[in-house]
Amino acid sequence: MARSEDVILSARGLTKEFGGFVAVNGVDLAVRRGTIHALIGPNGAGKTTCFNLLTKFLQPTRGSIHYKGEDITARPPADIARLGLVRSFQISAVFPHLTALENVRIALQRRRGDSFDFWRSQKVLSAYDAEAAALLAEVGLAEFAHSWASDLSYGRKRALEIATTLALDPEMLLLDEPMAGMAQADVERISALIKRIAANRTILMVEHNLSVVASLSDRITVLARGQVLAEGDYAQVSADPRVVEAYIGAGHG
Amino acid sequence: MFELLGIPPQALFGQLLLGLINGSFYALLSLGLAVIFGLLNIINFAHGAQYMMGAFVAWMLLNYLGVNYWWALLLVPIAVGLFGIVIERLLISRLYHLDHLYGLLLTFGLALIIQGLFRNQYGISGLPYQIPQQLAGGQNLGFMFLPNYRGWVIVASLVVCLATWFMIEKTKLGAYLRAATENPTLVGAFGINVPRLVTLTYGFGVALAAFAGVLAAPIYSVNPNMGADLIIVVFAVVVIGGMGSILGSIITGFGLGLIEGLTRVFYPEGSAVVIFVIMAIVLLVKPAGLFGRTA
Amino acid sequence: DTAVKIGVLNDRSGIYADLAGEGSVIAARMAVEDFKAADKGIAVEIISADHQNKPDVASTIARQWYDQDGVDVILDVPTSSAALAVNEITREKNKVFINSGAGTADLTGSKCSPNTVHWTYDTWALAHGTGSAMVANGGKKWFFLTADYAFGHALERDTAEVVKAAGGEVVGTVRHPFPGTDFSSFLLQAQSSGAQVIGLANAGGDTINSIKQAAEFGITQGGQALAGLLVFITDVHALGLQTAQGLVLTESFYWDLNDQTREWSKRFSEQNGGKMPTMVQAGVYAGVLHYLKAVEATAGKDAAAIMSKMKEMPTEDPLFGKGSVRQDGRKIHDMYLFKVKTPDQSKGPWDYYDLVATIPADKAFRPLADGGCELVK
Amino acid sequence: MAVETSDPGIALATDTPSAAGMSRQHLLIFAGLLALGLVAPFVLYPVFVMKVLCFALFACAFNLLLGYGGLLSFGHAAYFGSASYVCAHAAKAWNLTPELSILLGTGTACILGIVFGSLAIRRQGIYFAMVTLAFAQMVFFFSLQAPFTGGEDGIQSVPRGRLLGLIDLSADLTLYFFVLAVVFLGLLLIYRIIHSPFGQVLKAIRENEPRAVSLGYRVNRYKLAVFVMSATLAGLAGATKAIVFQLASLTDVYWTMSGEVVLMTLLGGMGTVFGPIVGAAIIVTMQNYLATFGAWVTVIQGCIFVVGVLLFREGIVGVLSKWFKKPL
Amino acid sequence: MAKAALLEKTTPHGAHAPLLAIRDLQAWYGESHVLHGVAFDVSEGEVVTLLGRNGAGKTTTLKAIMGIMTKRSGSVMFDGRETIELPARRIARLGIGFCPEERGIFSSLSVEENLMLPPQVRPGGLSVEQIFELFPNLRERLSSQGTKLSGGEQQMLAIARILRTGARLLLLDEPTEGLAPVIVQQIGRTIMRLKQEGFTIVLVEQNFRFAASVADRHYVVEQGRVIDTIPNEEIERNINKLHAYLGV
Ligand SMILES: Nc1ncnc2c1ncn2[C@@H]1O[C@H](COP(=O)(O)OP(=O)(O)OP(=O)(O)O)[C@@H](O)[C@H]1O
Ligand SMILES: Nc1ncnc2c1ncn2[C@@H]1O[C@H](COP(=O)(O)OP(=O)(O)OP(=O)(O)O)[C@@H](O)[C@H]1O
Ligand SMILES: [Mg+2]
Ligand SMILES: [Mg+2]
Repeated sequence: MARSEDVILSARGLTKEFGGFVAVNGVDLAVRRGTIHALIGPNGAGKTTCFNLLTKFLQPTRGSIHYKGEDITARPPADIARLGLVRSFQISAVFPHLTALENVRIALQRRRGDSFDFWRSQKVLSAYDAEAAALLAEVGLAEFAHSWASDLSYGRKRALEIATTLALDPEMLLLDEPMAGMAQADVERISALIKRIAANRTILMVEHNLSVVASLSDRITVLARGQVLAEGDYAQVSADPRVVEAYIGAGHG
Repeated sequence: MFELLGIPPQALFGQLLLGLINGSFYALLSLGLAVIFGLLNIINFAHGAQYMMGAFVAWMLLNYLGVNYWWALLLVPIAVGLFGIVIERLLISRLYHLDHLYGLLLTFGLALIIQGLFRNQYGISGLPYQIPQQLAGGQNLGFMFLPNYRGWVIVASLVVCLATWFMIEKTKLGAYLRAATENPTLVGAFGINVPRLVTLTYGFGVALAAFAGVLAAPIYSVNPNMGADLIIVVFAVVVIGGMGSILGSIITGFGLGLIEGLTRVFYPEGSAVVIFVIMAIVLLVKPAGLFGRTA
Repeated sequence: DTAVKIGVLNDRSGIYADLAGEGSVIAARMAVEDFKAADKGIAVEIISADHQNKPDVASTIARQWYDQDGVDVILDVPTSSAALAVNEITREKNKVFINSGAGTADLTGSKCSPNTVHWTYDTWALAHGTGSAMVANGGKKWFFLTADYAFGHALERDTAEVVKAAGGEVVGTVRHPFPGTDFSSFLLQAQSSGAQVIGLANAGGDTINSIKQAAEFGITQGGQALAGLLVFITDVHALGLQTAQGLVLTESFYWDLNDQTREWSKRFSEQNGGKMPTMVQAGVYAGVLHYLKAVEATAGKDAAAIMSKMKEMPTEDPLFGKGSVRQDGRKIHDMYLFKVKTPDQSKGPWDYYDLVATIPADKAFRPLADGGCELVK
Repeated sequence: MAVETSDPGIALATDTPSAAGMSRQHLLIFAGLLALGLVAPFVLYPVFVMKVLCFALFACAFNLLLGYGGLLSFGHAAYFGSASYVCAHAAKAWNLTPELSILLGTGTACILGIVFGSLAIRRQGIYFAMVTLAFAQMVFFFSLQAPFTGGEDGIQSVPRGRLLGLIDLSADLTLYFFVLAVVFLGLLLIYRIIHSPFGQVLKAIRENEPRAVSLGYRVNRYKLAVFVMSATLAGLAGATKAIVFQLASLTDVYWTMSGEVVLMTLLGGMGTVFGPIVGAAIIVTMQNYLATFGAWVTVIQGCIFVVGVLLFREGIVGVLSKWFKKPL
Repeated sequence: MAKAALLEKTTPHGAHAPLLAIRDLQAWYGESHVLHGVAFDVSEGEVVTLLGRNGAGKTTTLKAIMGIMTKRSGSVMFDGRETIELPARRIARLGIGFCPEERGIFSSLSVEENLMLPPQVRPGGLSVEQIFELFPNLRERLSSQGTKLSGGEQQMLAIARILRTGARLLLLDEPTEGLAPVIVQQIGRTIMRLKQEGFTIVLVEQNFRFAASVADRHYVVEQGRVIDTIPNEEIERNINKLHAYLGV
């Protein structure tokens, strides 16, 4: 079992009610440092809600969240990101009327802390261009650096979102369905990318693409109806009949 | 006699009743605005002018064609609503894909034009419009003298408000309208004639304003500016109720009428600002107004 | 030869557009014609503008007229705040200002200026005219419906003083927001106060709405009298006699006073779309006439010379008769207390008033010494 | 065939910033505006040009909030008007020099901005607009009732005074150059704010707030900052106007003033640098020169709005900037 | 000509005319030209997929068929009728249903209202009961606000609502995106059943395995053109070519 200092993010008894409807119900979760942890489960199981709770986009009804030993249950969402815990969104979230490059720069800028400098020219920001361009190249968007984010196709928006998230150089990433809507080629590239960035980071991700989950994740938590149904590595989880019934389905491998 | 804060309860009832009547106008007007904003995302600044047109057209029908109040109540909303339809087709329809602020600018311009034209034709002091004979006089309720006409205002506006609410919240038509507000392209792709729906909705909202105008003609000064100052209060009502919430704007309309009425008794100087104080408080406590849905 | 430029500055789009507006310009033009200025070697040009009842707009236009457009005299300027703004600028630029439209008695009181004449009426005169006459007719208990701003307060204060001085009593006051549309709550309070007279210390649309709703609530039928402290004939026209009947008010001019006023008003109404003149428009006519006489007499347009000539010369015109301009700039003439006719009494359009009393010139306006004008030694 | 080669050498320069950190065309336009400002009082009536200047600053301050912060305030008259009242009162009742009075007025607007802003920014969209309107109505009510504001007469005959106690501002031309300097500096400051790292963050927040939060931005601080900046600059415009016209009145705090500045900004082009200046110039000119058309003024004004919206959907400068394919 | 040869190949060997025949379809987003002459056919009762990389123009093709691209040209024959000049609502009335990739669930409508929103254009759609059988999640959340559903539930709702209308040509843009494998299988079964009942389906898919399990034919889209056609039975043989197209 994991020793407690290995655990970077943990939740105890996490619960969220929406006016009577319990979307997340007493979830205990422990993510170990340096691992890729997958959160899977049927639609409506409460995965996105969990993400929202962990990143404080929603306030939990009950339960506590600890990040690096610190209780973050009462912190505002921007603080969570500043602690190095950054998320992406299930429905793609970019800044539409900024170029791809500028999208990434926004994230770089925050890390450097000159964002309140209203008296300086924005040309100081061009210092970040090279770094931003490199990040774009990593996700295969090099040639779109100067396209408006709104003009990118859906899959490319997802890639842009990942580049932006990476720009913060977070210690831990929460990725909500990073592969959704991506073409096969990109799925592979992004998988490789995730693997690469996971080298010195912790990743918690929601994903429905089972082959990705199988190949990437060290540990998997299965949610169903807001509760933890099973936990373990892919072999353990995919062998669990309850998981097969609720999620994987008989027809799958 | 038992007194409440120095006011005899009888007088208080009277004031409450009057507040409710005023609320009827707020409700009717804010309803039209809420329909137009909620469904078309247009802040219809011309609403006040269209209300004024309602009153003026009633006057014109009476003085040029001898059409009486009752017929006016029916014909004027249709006529002014048709006018709204023309405006929508010719002008507003060109703006839907823009920020709704442009709709505000356009309708503001329209309001200026309409008011200006009426001012040039009829001057500013106003025109007389008598209370229809059937409703002249009043009832002595003991605690107050209630003019029959005011009673009628309450009834008429309640009926119209509830009918509108039912149509929009409970019928298929309403669902089309609400969906079209959010994503007109997709609703069109379901086979629904969105432009026509939108046009009719605008016409309907305008007709509601005109209806309120006819109701107002016998008791308020019929002049080209009659809607201009009301509009901002009516906006406040729509917002307090929760933008896009039909029921919200109805309830808030009546409710604010009451509160304003009470303020008139206890602190008359403050009655102009009370609505805004309430609005500030409500919005700070409830982000989307009293009955609004959070996004 | 002298060329003078007259600027008629008033409300042309707001609540005072009917009682001043284009009609004032027509009146000014008629004055120039009647004076036969051209024959006397005085070339007169009239320009006009809309101040929208805003002091800042009024002051901008006045400044520009004096600085840029060579205007020598500004007339009319309804709305007290706008009038006070023009008053200051006229003083600064040393030109002439003949106010007809505004009510504030400060123009000839604490804010009085050597460059200003206040022609037609002021709040003091209205308050005293209506107040004293009503009390004299037995209306001793008063209730005030006051527009909640300085002008309303001044009207109320002045009238209340008169009422009390004449032995009456004020049983209640309610201050309504300005502008308002619904006055029923306030009227209900007035109704239950037991007052004999309800004094309307408001103006324009507020007054019209209060009278309209008073009729609806059967206030006059209930035996209470309505006293309009600032009501113009255009307001009565807008209300219709059915609604306005019985209202008591003070004005300094009525078209149907005598042959001269009737003759002039008939000419006026032909040019003004059939609408009869208001006292404000009449005041503009008389003011222009008097100004031109002073120009003729001084053979120039030096402001100081003209002002002293206007104050020295007695005034005479078909509308206000004989009168004078006082040291503090106050034009002195008779005022009249009218009562609005019933629909049966009226013989036709614009036949609205019955003369109740004439307030003689020496009683009609605030005594020279009381105003606190520094021009008064 | 994955795209493996990353090429950081791709053309990165968007537009070529000049020495001042401005793009060349913006520098040219600013120079042109300054030249125009220097010549204008000798051609046009200086007081009128000063009015245009004050409103241009007001509209640009407003646009900073709307066009760049994405926040529609419907109560900017509160800052404009309260600054104007305080400045007028300071100059008239306390006999302060004009620059101190203006500073006091501007400071008042800043404080009001902090108070109202910190409450209002918690709301979004139309609700934000209405909260600001509500606050502005309260300021209006206060101004109507407070003893020092002179009710609906306003504070009249405010002395223009001596700048720094030395330079007499009573001559229109002297005052003019003072006002030109104030306004121009204000405009440059706004320009800089827009094109700063801070401005870039604002843009991001406007585009997608949750995403900005998830990147660790405390968005409310940015919103408050831009709100206060906008309110303060609006106050600067209002205070300057009080000195120019020697008058502070209810018009300055009434909701129609808040509406007017929205109109100026939209007509000129919201979210453009120069649009609000154009919008302000047009509307002020209209009010000035149409005043003689009497009752037709509103009809003409209305037609201009309608035609403006239909022909120049993104505002006049917005459309121009599309034509030239350059942000203006 | 290569193009003619391609068309030759894409026309199914069946005797009767195709239900949907597209020729030289071009479309623009404002100034940017996205479709450069798409051409393909779909016969009644067939399921075809459009495969291609991100940004190839698959979504745009569906939108152009549906008539919700503002600028388009070429020819789209549906059931023997030219629809290129028709507005979207008329096209929908001919019996085409569209499920967009961003789902388009209405937040101001409840789940039930969302479901019942599209008017029935033809008899023969699924009944509400059948829909609940297919997507049991929806039944439980009927009265909640549409956008309060989870991502996957929204996807189900988006598909469900056009099944009701009786449209006989369904344009589904990535219907399995973000769905749990069980549901994906269920949707696969649904598509097969719809096919049996005579529905015609054009499917845009990234999930190639899924596509292979339901479709009769695959069209490969690249840079706004259909560059190849692969019948499903030949898919194994062409797997390398396909991988090259999709850049796997
Ligand atoms: N704001 C909300 N109000 C009410 N119910 C909500 C809200 N957000 C989510 N829910 C409900 O909570 C449940 C869990 O939703 P969640 O988005 O977490 O699911 P998920 O596991 O991410 O599913 P998917 O894989 O489909 O994205 C769903 O049934 C959803 O309808
Ligand atoms: N609204 C838009 N404005 C301008 N260009 C657009 C717009 N939407 C898409 N495009 C461009 O059109 C091209 C085709 O996009 P489309 O959405 O059809 O691709 P797709 O094949 O569906 O890709 P994906 O698999 O990512 O959904 C892309 O290059 C994209 O950048
Ligand atoms: Mg989810
Ligand atoms: Mg797509």
